[in-house]
Amino acid sequence: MVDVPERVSPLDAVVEPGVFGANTRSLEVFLSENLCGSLVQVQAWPDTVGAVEKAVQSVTKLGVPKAPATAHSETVSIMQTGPGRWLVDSEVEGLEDKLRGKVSAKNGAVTGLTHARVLIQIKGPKAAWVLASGIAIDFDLTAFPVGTSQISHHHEIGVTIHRTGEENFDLYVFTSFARGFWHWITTASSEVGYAVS
Amino acid sequence: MKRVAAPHLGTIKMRLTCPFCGERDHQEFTYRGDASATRPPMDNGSIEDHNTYVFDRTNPDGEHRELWNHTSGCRMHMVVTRNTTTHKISNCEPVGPWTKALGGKS
Amino acid sequence: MSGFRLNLREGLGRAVDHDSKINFTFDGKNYSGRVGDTLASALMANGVSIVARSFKYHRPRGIFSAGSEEPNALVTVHSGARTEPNIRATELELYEGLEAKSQNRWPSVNFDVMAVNQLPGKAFSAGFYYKTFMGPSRPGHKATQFWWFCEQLIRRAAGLGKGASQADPDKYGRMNAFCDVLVVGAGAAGISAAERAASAGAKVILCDESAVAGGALLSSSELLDGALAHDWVADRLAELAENENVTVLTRTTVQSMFDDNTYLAIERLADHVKTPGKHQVRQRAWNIRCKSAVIATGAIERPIVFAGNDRPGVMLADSARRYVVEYGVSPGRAVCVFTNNDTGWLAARDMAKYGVIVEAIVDVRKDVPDAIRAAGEESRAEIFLGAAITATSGLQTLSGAQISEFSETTGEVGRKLKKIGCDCIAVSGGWSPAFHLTSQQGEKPVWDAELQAFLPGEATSSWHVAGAMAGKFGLRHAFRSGEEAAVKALAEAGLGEGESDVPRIEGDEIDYAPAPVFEINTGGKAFVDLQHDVTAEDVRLAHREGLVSVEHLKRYTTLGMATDQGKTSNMSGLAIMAEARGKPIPDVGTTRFRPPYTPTALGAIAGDAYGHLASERLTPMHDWHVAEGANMYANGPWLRPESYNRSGESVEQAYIREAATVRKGVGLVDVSTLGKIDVQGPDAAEFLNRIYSNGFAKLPVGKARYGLMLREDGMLFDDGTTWRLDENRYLMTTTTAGAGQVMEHLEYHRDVVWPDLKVALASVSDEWAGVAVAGPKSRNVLKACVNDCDVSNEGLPFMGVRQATIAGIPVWIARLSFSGEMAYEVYCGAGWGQALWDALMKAGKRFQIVPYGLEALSTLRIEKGHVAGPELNGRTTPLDLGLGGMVSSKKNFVGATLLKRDAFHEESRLQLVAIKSIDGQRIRGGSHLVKGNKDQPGQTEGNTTSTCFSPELNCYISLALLEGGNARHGEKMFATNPVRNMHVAVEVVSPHMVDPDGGRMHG
Amino acid sequence: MTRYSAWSILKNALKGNRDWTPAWRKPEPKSSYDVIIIGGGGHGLSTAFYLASVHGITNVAVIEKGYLGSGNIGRNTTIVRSNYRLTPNSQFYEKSMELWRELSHNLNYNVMFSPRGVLNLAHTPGQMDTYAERGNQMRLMGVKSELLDRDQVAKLNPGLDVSGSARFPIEGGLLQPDAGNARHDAVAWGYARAADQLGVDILENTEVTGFLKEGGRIVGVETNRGEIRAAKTGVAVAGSTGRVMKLAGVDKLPIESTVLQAFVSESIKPIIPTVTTFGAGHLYVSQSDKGGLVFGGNIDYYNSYAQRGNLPVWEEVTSELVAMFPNFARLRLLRSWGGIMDMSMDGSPIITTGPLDGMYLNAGWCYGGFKATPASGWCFAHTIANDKPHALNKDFTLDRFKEGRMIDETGRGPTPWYH
Repeated sequence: MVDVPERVSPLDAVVEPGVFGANTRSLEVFLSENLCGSLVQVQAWPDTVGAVEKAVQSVTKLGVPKAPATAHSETVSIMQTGPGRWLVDSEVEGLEDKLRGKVSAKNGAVTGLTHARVLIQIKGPKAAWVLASGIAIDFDLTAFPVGTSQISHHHEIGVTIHRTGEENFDLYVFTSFARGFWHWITTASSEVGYAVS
Repeated sequence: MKRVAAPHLGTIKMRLTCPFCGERDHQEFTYRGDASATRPPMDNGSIEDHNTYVFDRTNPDGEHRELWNHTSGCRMHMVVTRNTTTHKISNCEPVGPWTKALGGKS
Repeated sequence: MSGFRLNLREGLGRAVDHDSKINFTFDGKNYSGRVGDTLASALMANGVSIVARSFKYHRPRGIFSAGSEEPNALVTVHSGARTEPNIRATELELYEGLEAKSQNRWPSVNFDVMAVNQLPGKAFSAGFYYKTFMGPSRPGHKATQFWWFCEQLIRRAAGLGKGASQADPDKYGRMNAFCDVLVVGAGAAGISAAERAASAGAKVILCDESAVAGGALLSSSELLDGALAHDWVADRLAELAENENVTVLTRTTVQSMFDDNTYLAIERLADHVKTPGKHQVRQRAWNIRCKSAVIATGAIERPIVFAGNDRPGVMLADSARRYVVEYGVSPGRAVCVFTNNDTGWLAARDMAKYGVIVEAIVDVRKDVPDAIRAAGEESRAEIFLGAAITATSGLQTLSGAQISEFSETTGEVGRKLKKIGCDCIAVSGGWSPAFHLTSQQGEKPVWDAELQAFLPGEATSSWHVAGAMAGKFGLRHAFRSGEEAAVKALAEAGLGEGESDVPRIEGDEIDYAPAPVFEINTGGKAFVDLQHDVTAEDVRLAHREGLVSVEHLKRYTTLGMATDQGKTSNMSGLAIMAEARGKPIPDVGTTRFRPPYTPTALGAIAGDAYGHLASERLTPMHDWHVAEGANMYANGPWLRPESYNRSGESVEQAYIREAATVRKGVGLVDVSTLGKIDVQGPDAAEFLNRIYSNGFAKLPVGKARYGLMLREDGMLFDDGTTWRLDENRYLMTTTTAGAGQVMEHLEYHRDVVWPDLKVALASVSDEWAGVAVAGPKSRNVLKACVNDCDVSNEGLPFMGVRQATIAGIPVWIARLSFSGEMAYEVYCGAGWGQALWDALMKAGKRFQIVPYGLEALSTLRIEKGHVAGPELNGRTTPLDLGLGGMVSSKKNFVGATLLKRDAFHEESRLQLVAIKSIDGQRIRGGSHLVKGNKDQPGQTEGNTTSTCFSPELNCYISLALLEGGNARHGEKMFATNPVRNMHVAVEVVSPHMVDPDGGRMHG
Repeated sequence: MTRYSAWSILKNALKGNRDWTPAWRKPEPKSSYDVIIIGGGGHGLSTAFYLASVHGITNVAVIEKGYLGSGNIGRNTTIVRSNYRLTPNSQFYEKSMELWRELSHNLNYNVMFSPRGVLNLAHTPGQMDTYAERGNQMRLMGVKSELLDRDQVAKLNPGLDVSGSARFPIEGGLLQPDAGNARHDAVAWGYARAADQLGVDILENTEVTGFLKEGGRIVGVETNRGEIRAAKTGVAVAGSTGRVMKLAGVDKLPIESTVLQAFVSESIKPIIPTVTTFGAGHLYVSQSDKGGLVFGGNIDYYNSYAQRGNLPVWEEVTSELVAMFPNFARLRLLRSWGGIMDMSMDGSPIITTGPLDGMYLNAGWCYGGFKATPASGWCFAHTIANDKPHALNKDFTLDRFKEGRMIDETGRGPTPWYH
């Protein structure tokens, strides 16, 4: 029995660690690419939200948040992405099967998206500035508080944004568009200078 | 003019209030036109009924109830009431299975 | 005019660094100016008086204003790829090494051959183009050709500067900004509004188009809290800038107002330096969304129209004053002020105060207030009341002015009073509020008879006007109206009232209301639009010819259509037309200002989209394809391998080899681009059964089915296979191009049409990588690498779907065939796509497996008569494509009812056939099917849709849509392609050309 | 009324241009006419002209709510072409081309028809085939067309980015060499002046407030200047079709009104010779005789009667324009404006008798109204004069949608905002 091979991200070939762009002495933007653990979408029916929330809770050991709030632990993030719909990012093994085991068709649907998104992290004093230069939502802390998530796009590229800190954002980007998005965010960051780790 | 893969650079820039995501630029939404056009039920519906559904438009000069889909957000459909002369939006309400659940939100 | 720099001292030349020096060139000549100069002030300081030529008559033009309203002083800056025409010298900040050139002249701005255009004089009147060049009285092409010939010459003479011929090397940026209160214009009103809003804790954005904010305060003679207004404003702005809730944007012009309080502003980050820094963007487009806005854009001084008023040296009075006070530059050796309001007098006083010689003040009014008379006396100028300038003299530039009696009541010119030698006429005809932004939204302005000006109309959305723009002239009114507007804005933003700290103001209280005099009509050549050479006579001519509505006036004479959009000329033109029609000005109306406020670089509007038009979509195996030398083909946003050319192979040779290999051996192709949608729920089966035209209710678990999707009007919309993974879970595949639209189609029907169905839809196009393995040896390849799944015909029958692992990778295998051969589609998580591809290549090695591209893929399906994008052109029904068998008559589905319409069942419709080349010639795409020979092809009866060379049939073939095609198999025709100079003899045949009974794929 | 010519210009110039007379009269409305045309835009005026000049019907009134030519005739990007794929369209628009070539002469008014060529860029081999299919259709209809390869395109338009590194590399293009553009306002004024000379009354600032009906038949209109009766009433109001037809009690039509924006840059010396369209999006650009780049793209998709659009279309068209011509990035947008498009369900027009007795409808012009102006008026005049359509407009019926006979060039189906 052969082991499951490593997942490969479309960014592996383009992400080069280093320091780039303007005034690189005082860096204000830091970019990194991480593979998400396993990423699963759970969808409840209008009359089964409670049951699904329980199921998700029992698997993730986290209270299920109401949008825009997110739930966040060492190993799990839960974001609500629509009515009765959640996106669960977790390092827990076999998350999809576990959830499918708990959520029957009677209660809802479970869809694996582990391979469908690439996770880009951006942080630093100018992180919000860079995002605002291409994404038309208000990144002011009062409008987009820490521990909440929003879905938007940069031109045609959809992105789910999880604000994990005042200056920290997790960006879930469609895999096939990941290089285009990376090209944009590095170009936008180069105006202020950025580091890639 | 035949169009190929028009880059999805947005539709328009009025601000719509998505019942789930809140106020966003229209660029995040897809327009689906006159909301008063409703499909005849599955169990009946003559050719005339379907023709009316597919081709007839009220195209009012003033209040217009129209369908939008938040395609770059939560992908919900909503009915927007908008004045076609002033572009003023007086209402955005969800449609679909979740209407009741979101009733308070819209 | 022969301007010069005055001896700079305290309070004089407030905008410039007194002991700096900057070198620049104009038309190749070296000059120097000071830090803080504009190109205009520097040229004036150097005594350059002719800086441009007018558009139509190429008459000499001098500097007319000191701001963005400038009609005359347009120059070209930079060279090569950065060449930028039509830049207003009055706004261009001077920098070391600036290169500026005059334009629209030959050989030089001082001697321009094209000035012969003036000679025909009145023949070149408004609209003359429409009345001639109709050509000889022979109809048809001849007439057209005559105009075409004339047009070439006219086009060369027209046009201002020359554009660059190489790509712009600079970058442009964008910023999405949100705030409570946007304040447009940082003059007295704007600053007081911004301070008031900030004091209430509002998030404020304050924009000003100039390099230094302050507006009129920068040159005003008033004292604020005992300080020079110029210094006071600097302190207040510094305070504002320190407030973290306030963003002050200078060099930022709010260009347009859009719906729902959305504004576009352009920030010029690097136009005041020679070139932008390495990573710097040249301009940034700010998309500002605010809860409310205060518009305080000030007012624009307008001239009085009089004979000879276009001579270089004639300029706006307040601008002349600003050149003196702000830049320490005298506009001339001897200045004559001509005015119909108090502004001109203050200009005279302030200029004289700093040593400018003011020869005369000419006011059309019989009488002026004492304070104003006093100001006149301070200027030591000769005063003429109830008088006007009726003519000017000078070779190219101004040398003198004729002053005559004038009656403001009758408009009649009386006896000549005096001829005065002067090289500058500073003229003031009153002020026009700059309500461009509100006008853009279609708000009709209202006429103010006292100010003789239009004011912005009622606000219909969340904006409020303040300062001169609202008709509130003078600092006191400006500050007060700024606060008032801010308070209204704060209320709309849901914030408290805040408080203001209004300065103590010492200085003139003057009346800005002018006498209602717009033109001194002496019959001489008097210009209304200085850039487009529209004269008062042209306006009267338009009236004579019945083009009397404001819009007709504008379009017929081109008044106000120049690069300044008539900022200083529209009012005069309107007034002259009103006079000609014998109607009050408001009855004649005003034209709507169109965005942007000032001309805006196209690159800046594109912003970050410049050079970033649309992202590419890449499959997980993209890098492998490129490394293998595949030439990539844009299929919507996706890049896909067209063919894998071996050395020396053409695309055609490559795809023929690839297709042939698949037919006799085995090949694999990347199908990751197919749309994939996860459909789940207790009602999923019912949902699919309503969406597809063929039955889906009874599809067993572990099976796939090919399905057709129709539009509600009965036309084919999309097709693909859908796999039933378990009782309530399906994987739907769509065409590559159709994926997005299909998803929206499904969501619409689920949410809006059948909200009672419990169905979950999720796009999983990016989740799954897909590889199709096709050919008689495909099963051997799978056998060699698939674990824990029986891929024998029994274990995995045609259309069967199974889970398995390949090289440790969990996969779904579906036995589907697009090629008509035995074939499988293998899907796995995208992150493993390349690993799966490698494993299949490895397992296929001993069966000489080859990768194949789009061309071969297409060839194989054409041979089979399988339809794809080109046949699903939005004008075909399933019946047209021979897929009637897939239209269920037992159920209702999307498109079922309208498909029943008679027109869709006529035998004469375009129907799917195939054609074979019978003379060995190549059939190329886009051919039409005709009966006639090359010279007389006759009518089109259809067209080819997908063409290729068939290795299997060893000839060129094509799918085609042919009128009544079903009944025409065997018919001989021609596939004609005149644009490619081809005419091929073909035979019409059944589209199922290879293995029609499908034995191969079932085997 | 003076005939326009170089001679008349000189003669008048010597007299200080004092003798020029109004280009058209401003008559008082008569109480009745043989034919009323509602809409003093290009199509309405050309209809009146051809009624009078071709069919001898001169007792005609053209009723215009605002100033003459205040609608789309004065708001478009002035492109004139007939490069269509579907036979009904290519026949009709080629008729228009024939009339364009003679127009200045026939109207004694220079409409500045400029056959500089219309070039559609193709960015993939597949798109080249699509254009070949259209080009061949044109050839078979007797219309000039040429399929150009990349080098020929580059030679025609030196500024174009023909590098393979472009996001949408240019593969080639389809050229209609004798298509081009014209001066939009001149078309309205020329038709107005010529129709007026033949006796047609042009009633500006006259708003239709209702229709006069007798036994279900339309017998005239009510206006803010009183009742005006007519045996036949034609409606040619483009973007206002919905508004006007509602006054006649027709509440639903296969038409939606939307905003199309147009843009013009500052004037520069000649930089592009042809009308050029981008094939990987939707953008068309040409340069006016005054030197401005005139361009436009998609409609603002939503229903609208406001003659102004919104920012995203600005971003879309400018980014496509600079992608096509990277040397345009520093050129500057001078003005933008909007017109109301009457988008039909298949992107093709409607020129028909009815839908009510005594009424005739001309609508559904989508983006294509300007180039159609002569043929539209010519066909509409024929339809009104003979109470039945001409062969050239027999397919442009109002019933075709429901009968399943759409004329759908783009194949996008009954979604008006996609045509």
